[in-house]
Amino acid sequence: MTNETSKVIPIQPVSYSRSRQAGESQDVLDHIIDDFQDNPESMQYFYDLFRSVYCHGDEIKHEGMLVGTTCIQAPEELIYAFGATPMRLCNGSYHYDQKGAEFMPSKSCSLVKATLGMLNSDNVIPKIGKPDMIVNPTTCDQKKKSSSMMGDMGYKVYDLEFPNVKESEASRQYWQRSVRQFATELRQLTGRKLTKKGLQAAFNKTGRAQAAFRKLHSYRLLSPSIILGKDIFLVTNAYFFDDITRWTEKVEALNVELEARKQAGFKAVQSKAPRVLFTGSPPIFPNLKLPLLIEEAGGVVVADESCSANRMLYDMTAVDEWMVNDMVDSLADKYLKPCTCPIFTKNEDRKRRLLDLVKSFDADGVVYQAFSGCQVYEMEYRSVAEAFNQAGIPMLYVETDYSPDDKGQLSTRIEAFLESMKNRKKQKQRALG
Amino acid sequence: MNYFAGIDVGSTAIKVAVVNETGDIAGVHVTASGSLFHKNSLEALNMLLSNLGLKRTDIRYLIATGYGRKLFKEADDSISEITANAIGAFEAGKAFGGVRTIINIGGQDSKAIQIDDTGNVVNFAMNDKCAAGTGRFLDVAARNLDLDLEELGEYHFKSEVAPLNINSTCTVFAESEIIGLLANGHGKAEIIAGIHYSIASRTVRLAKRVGIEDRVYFDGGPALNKGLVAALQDELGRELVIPEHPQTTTAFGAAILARNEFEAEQSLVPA
Amino acid sequence: MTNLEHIRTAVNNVQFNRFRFWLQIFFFALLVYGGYLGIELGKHLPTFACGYNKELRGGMCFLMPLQHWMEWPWEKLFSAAALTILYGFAIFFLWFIALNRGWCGFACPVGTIQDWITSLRRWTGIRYSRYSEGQYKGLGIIKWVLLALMFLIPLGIGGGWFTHDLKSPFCMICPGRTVVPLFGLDVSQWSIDFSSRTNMIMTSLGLLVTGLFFIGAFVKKRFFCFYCPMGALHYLFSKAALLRLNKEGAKCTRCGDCYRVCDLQIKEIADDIQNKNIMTDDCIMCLKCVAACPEPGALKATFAGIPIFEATEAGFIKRMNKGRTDDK
Amino acid sequence: MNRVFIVIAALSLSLVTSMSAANADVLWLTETAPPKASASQVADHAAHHHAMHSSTSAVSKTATSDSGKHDHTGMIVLDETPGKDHRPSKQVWLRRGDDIKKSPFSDLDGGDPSLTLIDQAGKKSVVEAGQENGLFTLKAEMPEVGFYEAYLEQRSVKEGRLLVELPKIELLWASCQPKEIDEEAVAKPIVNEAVALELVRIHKEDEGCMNRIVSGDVVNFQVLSYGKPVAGIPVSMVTQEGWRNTQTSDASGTVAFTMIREYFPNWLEFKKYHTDVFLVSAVMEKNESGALNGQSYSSVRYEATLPGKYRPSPHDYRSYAWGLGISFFVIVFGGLAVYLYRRRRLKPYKEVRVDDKS
Repeated sequence: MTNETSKVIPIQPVSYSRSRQAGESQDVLDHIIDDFQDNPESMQYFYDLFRSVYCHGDEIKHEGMLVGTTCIQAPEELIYAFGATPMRLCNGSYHYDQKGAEFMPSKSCSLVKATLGMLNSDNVIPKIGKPDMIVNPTTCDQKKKSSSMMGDMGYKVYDLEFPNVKESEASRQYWQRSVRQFATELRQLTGRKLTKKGLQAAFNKTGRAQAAFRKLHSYRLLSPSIILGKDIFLVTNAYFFDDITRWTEKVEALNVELEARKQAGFKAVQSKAPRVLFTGSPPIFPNLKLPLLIEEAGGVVVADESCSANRMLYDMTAVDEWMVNDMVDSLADKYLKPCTCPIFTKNEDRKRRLLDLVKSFDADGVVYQAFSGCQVYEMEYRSVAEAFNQAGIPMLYVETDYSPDDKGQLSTRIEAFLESMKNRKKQKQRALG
Repeated sequence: MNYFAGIDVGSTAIKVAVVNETGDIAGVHVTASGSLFHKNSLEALNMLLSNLGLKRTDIRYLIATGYGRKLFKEADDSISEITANAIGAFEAGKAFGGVRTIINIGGQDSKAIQIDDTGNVVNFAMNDKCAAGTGRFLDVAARNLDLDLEELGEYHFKSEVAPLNINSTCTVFAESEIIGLLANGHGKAEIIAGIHYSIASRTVRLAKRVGIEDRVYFDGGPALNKGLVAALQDELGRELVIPEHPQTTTAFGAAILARNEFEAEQSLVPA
Repeated sequence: MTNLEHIRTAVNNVQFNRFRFWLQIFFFALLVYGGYLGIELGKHLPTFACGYNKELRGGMCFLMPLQHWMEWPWEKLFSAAALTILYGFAIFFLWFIALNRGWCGFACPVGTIQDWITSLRRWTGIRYSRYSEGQYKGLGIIKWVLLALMFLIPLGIGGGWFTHDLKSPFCMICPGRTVVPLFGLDVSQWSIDFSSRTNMIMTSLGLLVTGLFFIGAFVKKRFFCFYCPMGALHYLFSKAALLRLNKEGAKCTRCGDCYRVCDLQIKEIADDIQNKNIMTDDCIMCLKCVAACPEPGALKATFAGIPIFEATEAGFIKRMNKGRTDDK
Repeated sequence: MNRVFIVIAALSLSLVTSMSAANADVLWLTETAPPKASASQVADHAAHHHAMHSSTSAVSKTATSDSGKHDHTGMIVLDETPGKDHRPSKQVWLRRGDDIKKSPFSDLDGGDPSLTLIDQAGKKSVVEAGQENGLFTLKAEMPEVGFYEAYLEQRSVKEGRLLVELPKIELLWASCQPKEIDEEAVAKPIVNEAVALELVRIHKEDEGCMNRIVSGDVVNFQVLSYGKPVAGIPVSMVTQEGWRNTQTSDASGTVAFTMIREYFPNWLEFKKYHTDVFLVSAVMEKNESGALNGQSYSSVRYEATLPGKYRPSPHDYRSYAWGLGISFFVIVFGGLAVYLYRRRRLKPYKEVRVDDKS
């Protein structure tokens, strides 16, 4: 029996560029590029990169095996040393966030949900291919639990055991052992040996990238700012998937341009623009909602303390003896000791780092983003707020997620916050003058 | 004579305030937002001007605030309603011996603001996305109880028994909870009192986040609701300061700011 | 930029390990071969310029006269003759406050020899050892015990309780006695003295320690410094010294880079963010930590309050090859 | 090896003692105090002078500070700067007879004594002798570090022969403080050109203040008359244990003796600071005539003496084989232990154990 009106409708492939996530990225990118004046010319590479990867779904080439990382705690130097390429899987797409909700409770962290959603979709963006292995450092609960989910999706997942206390010597050694174990795992995966030469080359790669980042970081010390925070976030987000050497070269080019800007006395913002320190859950493209709102409202993000920028690239490794053994241990130390991730039991370091950043970057206030469901940031809010309160630094705590529907409300809050900072500044000047 | 205006384009109502050179209120006007709030805003402004017998050119500086502030291009400048509210409350509070803490319940949001002794915002908190504890909540409740919004205040005091507990924090769920309570034979008065206490306790929690100092200035449309005021005062355990036109404090603040900005600009022009 | 700033930048960007290597050679030549050139810095040096190195030495380790004085009969020790000791201490102190424990990190011949042994190990590609936290705490007491014995045994000799064969007890077990004279081609310390039980035991102990010294220094950086009673003695006076190691806790990220390179495994250098004066009893003031600190101004060496060597980002990047572009 | 050499040397030398010119009655100076009589002073002196060695040798309790600047025993001796509180001086006594163990302490014979003290710089001073318990004694003040020579000259006429007794002693004030030692001056012998016969020990080139003579050493003496070397003078040596040897000075006036080993204690009783005394004497006869105090003589006999001290050879108690052996053993087995420990130590930290007791 066939009914004339009933028929099977075959799946109609939609080209990626017409998909929802492409649209989402397109919107944000247009916003980043077109709604601001005087974007640095060297940023064009990054704009084009994101357009190509997120809007057109172009493939990214990589060398050797692909090792996905779900956290900055995975030592990428080791991955490079084995001739593989690391790629950070943390995702900022609202589209994937919604997709990932089928794995995680809806109240859980958008970032983890989006990452799962991305990994589970047929059309993984950024398109880098299927990772040969995913390294999942056991940091926060949600990342921990996503391990088996990723495994169920058919990925080879390696749980890199990460301690939750960093003060003790025992945890330091535990972590060193974890990292050594990881090296063994990578050896099995790649079938290559960890050599002094290879590791040193990897150190040079990341070291140079870090040096370039630090240079970029130092230009943000200038007041008035010569570069906006949204561009910095875009640059550091590109580090997730871009070829490291090319990325470094482009950042170095950007640094050259910034030096010229500095010499010319260029201003990217009004000289009275409130300087904001950004902290908390990481802004990951295309979810640059909050930094963009701040800068649209006339503020400027001058520094950040988040794992998508500063925390990822700032701390550098020191090695005393350039031998595999010492280099691996140093590496382990670098990924544990300076880390200010809120997953640790105590986090005096984060508070101190924040206060120091406010001081050295002459920030007028702090915006603290916590993804709803990102419990560790939510829980740490009180103590951080108290520290800032004592230091007389205003802080705005924003609990949000990837959905764009609270933009209106957020913009009111951010504007009010910026206005209060401006007033404060005026008052201070009056008191001084 | 120079006049200055502030317009607060809110989600439920548009408020306009005009002040003279000395910062005294010349007049206020409140109208519903409706769907065409740009048009309505202009109408509200013009209405007030004609009531006051002023021309559009008499308004030397106009500042917009509220959700629609950016879309109201006729304004000279815009400012967030939090700052405007703080300024307005600070100015209005002078008559009451000064205030440091402001609670504002609006149509869609509720805010608590702490200001310093010069009127600057020190700290503020806003409800998150959800509309629980806002004017909208009262709106929905009034509709469910077949009452006018204005009647809620009177009913509050008619209750003979203790206010009922309204547990739901979500407006939508609260609606069904109210229906359930009515079905169980509870009186409207105690339900209304319960609603007021529910909103009051949420608001107090918000206010505690910013810190409560001595007197609390309470504004926004729901401040006209005497029952809510009583509940809030009960929960706070503090003196409340309620201005004459609680709805227009924010617009008034914008107008004051307009006056200040104008003067600041004038002082920059060489004589 | 002023000239001073130029100099400061140059100093802060120095390839520190290389600089230190040459400075150590200079001091080694001065203290171990200085006698050739007629250099005589006296017998109050706060470093192991070993007296057993005969005529070659350019000065003498203070521990030698110190133990000798302590051996004086008590009636003499507690008489006006003790002014000699006070005078000696004063000279020692003056030498010491100039460099603080920089004497250990830069001047000490025994320290330098250990660094050379470490280089040898590094050249062979053998990894170094570290103490566990428990071992570190336990063994850290040894230097204080040695310091106490170094005073008590000679006092006991002076008091008539111990045989005179026990004289200069620390010198007898100090690897400096056996190792430093080797650089003057003098192997005479490498023998066992069978003339009495005490002598036999002490000389055997001395060579035992020498053996341990070589193994220890091979696998552990600055092995002996951890047990050195001279270091303990230094620490007692370090607060008065001119050369200081300072830390600005607020700038520290506790990244542990300094702990990483510390030859003596001093954890406080990375973890302590309260104290400005960060020197511990184990610190040899080699200033490697300052060279390995990426945070500008977090660690600095000051002389009489004037910063002379400071941690800088640029210096770190240069020293740690961070800006290298020659990979592939 | 060394011991064999010493024995052979001793044997060969004892064969040529025929022309012994030794006089059993020689007069010599010593730093050894007479036994009982002045014991208290000796003790006082020793304490004052700071006891340097635990040497219980009956011969020398007064330290001679000759244990070497950096002697090879690992003992470093640092003497203080001579100062007000610690005035260095040495006391010297006179003995007669060549049996070092038994010869009696004596006083001056009356004769015609003269006492001279010469310091390292050659400064001569005439000193007055003293007496203690009826015995001759001399307290020599030694303000500067270095060698001092004390000369006694005593003349008497017996049976028409003038006997000129010329005992001499070398005193040393030593210090380890390098700046205070003038090494060249130390190596240079002190010569008294005013005496008719003198025995001078030739210092070693690297002698310094802290060197000392040990068994097996070859010790050189020079026979001088008025500062000029004299050949053909018989010189004899007597050691503490009574070993004797006589040699005749050569053209440059020198004689050489190899110190024999005489100290053979059990191991545990061995004292490396055991000090023995030797006595060297030379006799020169001349046909000169004259008169002394009214007594005429037709010939003159000069008798010069010089005592010295020596100690056991370090080779008797030092072993390089053992020293190197121990350090080698430690390095090899310690290294192995470290290697094995590091290889087996896969657990990076100690397990925490909890049991009923804790």
